[in-house]
Amino acid sequence: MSRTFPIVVAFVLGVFMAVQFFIPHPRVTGIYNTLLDIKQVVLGCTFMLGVLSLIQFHSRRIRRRHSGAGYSAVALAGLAAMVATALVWGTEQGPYRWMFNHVQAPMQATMFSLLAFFVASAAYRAFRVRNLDASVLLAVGVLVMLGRVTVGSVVSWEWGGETVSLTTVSEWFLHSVNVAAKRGILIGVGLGMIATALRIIVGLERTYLGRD
Amino acid sequence: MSAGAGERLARLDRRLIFLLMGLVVLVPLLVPIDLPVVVSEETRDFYREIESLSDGAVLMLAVDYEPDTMAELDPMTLAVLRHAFRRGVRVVALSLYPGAPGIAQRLLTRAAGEYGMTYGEDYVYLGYNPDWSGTMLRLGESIRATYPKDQWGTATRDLPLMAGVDSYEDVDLLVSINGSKYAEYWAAYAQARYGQRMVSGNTAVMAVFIYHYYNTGQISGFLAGIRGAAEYEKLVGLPGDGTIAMGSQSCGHLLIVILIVLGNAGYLAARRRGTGGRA
Amino acid sequence: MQVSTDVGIWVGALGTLAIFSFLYRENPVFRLAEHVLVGVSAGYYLVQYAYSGLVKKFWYPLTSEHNYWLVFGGILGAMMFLKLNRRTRSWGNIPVAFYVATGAGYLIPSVMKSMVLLQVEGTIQNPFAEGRTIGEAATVLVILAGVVCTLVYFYFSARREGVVRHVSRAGILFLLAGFGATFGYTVMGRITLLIGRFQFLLRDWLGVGG
Amino acid sequence: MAAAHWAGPSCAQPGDGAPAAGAPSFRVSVDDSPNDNGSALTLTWSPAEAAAGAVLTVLRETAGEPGFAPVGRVQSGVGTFEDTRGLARDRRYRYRLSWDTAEGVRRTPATGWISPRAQWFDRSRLAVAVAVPAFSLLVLVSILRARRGARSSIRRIQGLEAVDEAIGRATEMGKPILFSPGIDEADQPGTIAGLAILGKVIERAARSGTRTIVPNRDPVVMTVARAIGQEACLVAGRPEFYRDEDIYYATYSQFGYAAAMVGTMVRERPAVNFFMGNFAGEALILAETGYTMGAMQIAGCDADTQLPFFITTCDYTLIGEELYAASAYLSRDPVLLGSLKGQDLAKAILIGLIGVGVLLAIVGIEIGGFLR
Repeated sequence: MSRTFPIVVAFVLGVFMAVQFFIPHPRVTGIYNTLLDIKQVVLGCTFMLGVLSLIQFHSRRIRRRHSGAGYSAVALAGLAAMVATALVWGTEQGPYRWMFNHVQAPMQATMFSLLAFFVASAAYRAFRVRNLDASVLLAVGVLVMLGRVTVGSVVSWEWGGETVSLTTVSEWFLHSVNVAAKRGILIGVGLGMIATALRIIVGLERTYLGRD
Repeated sequence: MSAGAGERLARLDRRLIFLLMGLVVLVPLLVPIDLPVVVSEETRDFYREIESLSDGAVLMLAVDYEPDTMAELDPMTLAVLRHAFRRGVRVVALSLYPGAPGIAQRLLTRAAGEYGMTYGEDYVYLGYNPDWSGTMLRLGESIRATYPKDQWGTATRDLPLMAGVDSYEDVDLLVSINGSKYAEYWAAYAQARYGQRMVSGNTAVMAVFIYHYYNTGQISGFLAGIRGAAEYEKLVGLPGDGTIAMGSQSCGHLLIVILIVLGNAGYLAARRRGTGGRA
Repeated sequence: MQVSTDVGIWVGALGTLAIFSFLYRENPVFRLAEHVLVGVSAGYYLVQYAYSGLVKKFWYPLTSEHNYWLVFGGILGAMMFLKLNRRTRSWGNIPVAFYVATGAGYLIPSVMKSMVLLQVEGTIQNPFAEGRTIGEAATVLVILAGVVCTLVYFYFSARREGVVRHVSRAGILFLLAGFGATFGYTVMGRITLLIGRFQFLLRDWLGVGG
Repeated sequence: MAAAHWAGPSCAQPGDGAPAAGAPSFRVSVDDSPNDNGSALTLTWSPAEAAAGAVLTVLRETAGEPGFAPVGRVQSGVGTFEDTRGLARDRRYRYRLSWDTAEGVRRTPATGWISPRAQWFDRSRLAVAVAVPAFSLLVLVSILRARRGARSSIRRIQGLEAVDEAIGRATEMGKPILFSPGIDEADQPGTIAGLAILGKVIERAARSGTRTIVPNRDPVVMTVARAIGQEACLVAGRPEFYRDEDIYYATYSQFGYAAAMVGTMVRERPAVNFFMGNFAGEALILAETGYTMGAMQIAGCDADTQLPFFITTCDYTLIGEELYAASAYLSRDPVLLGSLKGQDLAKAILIGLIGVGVLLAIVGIEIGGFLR
């Protein structure tokens, strides 16, 4: 029962959600809207589950006096502080908002900005004329890179009576070769996604349920 | 070039690269370089879509990004808000990222202050809603049911602006400012399903993927990264952070190209020696 | 130069520098920043989801709009916790099935339309249509050839022999050219992120520059 | 063109003073808007006959309520107007249009009474309605055939050949494996595909006694990953090897998650990093850090945005649909192989469709519109 029931649930809901796409009638859209609302409530609950795991993970480290126990204590303190301040002062002002603006936001943004450095070192290392494949990557990469900045629109020449610049050539690549590759990937991924979703609905894909 | 030097050029310490990168981005911020801005077609289309909205039209602005992409997207959001408020367009803002409300509030308050706009009448902020894909679809049925309350806990039905606005049908233009695949999903859900007209402002990395939606007309115009923001700022006539950033951009790009050239020169020199003189 | 006296700006600046220190090497300051970020952000999202999912979308519509269907949401959400115990774990699969299957269901037609059919439609174009310049015709032909070659590359059940081998080879070159374009295009965005952080340090913290 | 001259306001006869005056006006018809939920009515008129250049006011009367009231304005040349304002399926409505001329306000005669209707099928989605069942059938039939023993080969996928080598390397070095199932939610197929690979990796690693660490960004994905890990250890014959603490939730924050991942890489020094699922901006941070730590890296990603970064920094990369083919490849499960065969057939059909479509387009027959 506990094994087949989820499969039945998946089938009924999956088929309904797929079919409702074609039915504008309010009787159907009503059910559909209710299901979406219910899904949002479920999602809200799952976050507690994640945080429980986080607490377990770090408190175990502290209990076992793991070498990173002090850091784990910091992580738990941060978590507790956010929840406590939100409960006392609310989320729109007070320490909760302050911590978001002055602790979380700058660090998240800085983490992301590391990419400016990494993109330089990755390009330096990977863009070598090793073979045809690597050279294609290199040539188009450099061309587009130059085309995206002011230098690209300044470097220009006459071709067939028209002014062509690095920017126009790089835009041509973006509009043609790039579109073709992306479209090929998109169609393939789309079919892969639909096939996976289909297997889930008919109960042939049970990875997400584990075994028992 | 001696092979030893070639070897060294081909294997620069990554920390040296990091240092150089930091410097070429930093210096132009201290000593600004004035560079011309050439407006691209997709930016012009983006501008045209908002410019064609009449006084009192409704623009739905999805502020779909978190602090990590603020540098690239804030200039766009701000320019869109200024452009809209200047034309008397009403703005219904919302977010599908939980980290977005702080950003949206800050920018809305700032732009509304500049143009003397009233909350609830000229603009509203509905806040964050979980389940992004479900929300995109649900908005097509009823905005008020999707967002029973706005960000500040006021019932949506009590907001004067929302009295006549309850689904995509009442929205003249959807603007999604995002640093993720959300523009593509807005196109799939709001545009393909409900026929909502839309434009998007994207980080440079995501913009590559918008081209084919732009080609098929699903997205009517878009801004690509900070350069798109600078172009749009030029069209709107309000130069901001997008314009300032272009100097560092150019230097950073040149550095990477120079690094690639050096790396290849070193690589070829080392290989020539390694393979006994074959080029 | 007017260094900020705002505690918040200082905290943000120190956090920024702590993360940047990772570029040199991993160190205790970065490690501290990492754990602060993990803890604070987990708390932030917990509160956001609890508020929007449980208060805004559950409690409020349930009590003031009497939308009793949402009780099912509450029950399913609570059942998620059965996942924590080994004996009850399988009952926790019901909300997971609900969650995954509703997503899978509405994804099928939407993806079929936007990722498959519209992309195919966009590819079917007459390269020699009236009024096209040579450049435009070339673009159409390149897209056409590229899409077909890439699709052949993704053909899994054929052995790569003869024509298929060559076409699929062309496919991978198209993919690589596309990746090169993405890479080159992305650099701009990445540098922008750094500009944002530097502007924060310079303008907001140290009070230098415009 | 002649009609346009005829319909100009200059040809209009003077009004007779009654409110409905303004003839010769033009005929307006009203119909239920197709393919909707019964909340719209569409008015149409011939722009050629209508008052050229005039702005028309659309007036509506609801049965049982007094008089006509304006519901919208439209240029006469548009020829159509869709009324979507507060219509109910159980009420009846009728319309007329009015416009200003030098001689005063003119109006068309009222239309007949009508109620909006809701449809049970949206015909504008016919193409999808054909494509979805057709593709489903193709996939399901291929699965059935594969289950009955139809042989199906699968081309080599380099990145997957390397999985065993990678696990062997970790075992040899006595170091753990780090696996990220991406940053997307559990209902996204890319995540499911990544999790299917996770099962195979844990199973093989458990056999040789190697730990697999799985930090998660999404809590539902974490619970699913735990169930999968437990099962994989069971299949490997080492149920005692499974530990909840190796599969944990880091944080939902994208870059908080990235920080936790690179922190783990630096401290645990995994021999192999797997990145399988949907990734965004953090991809290069993860892969570049892994590269500097000297780990072997295998990535699989369905987000074309991040593929360039994985390709330049990882040893092997599964591109787009290859991620979905991976579990079939690793398990040789007939269901998955059959499904893959179905996807391949669909691609062949699409290539054929594109070919025929372009040839037809060249001779002037457009079929693209049918796909909308």
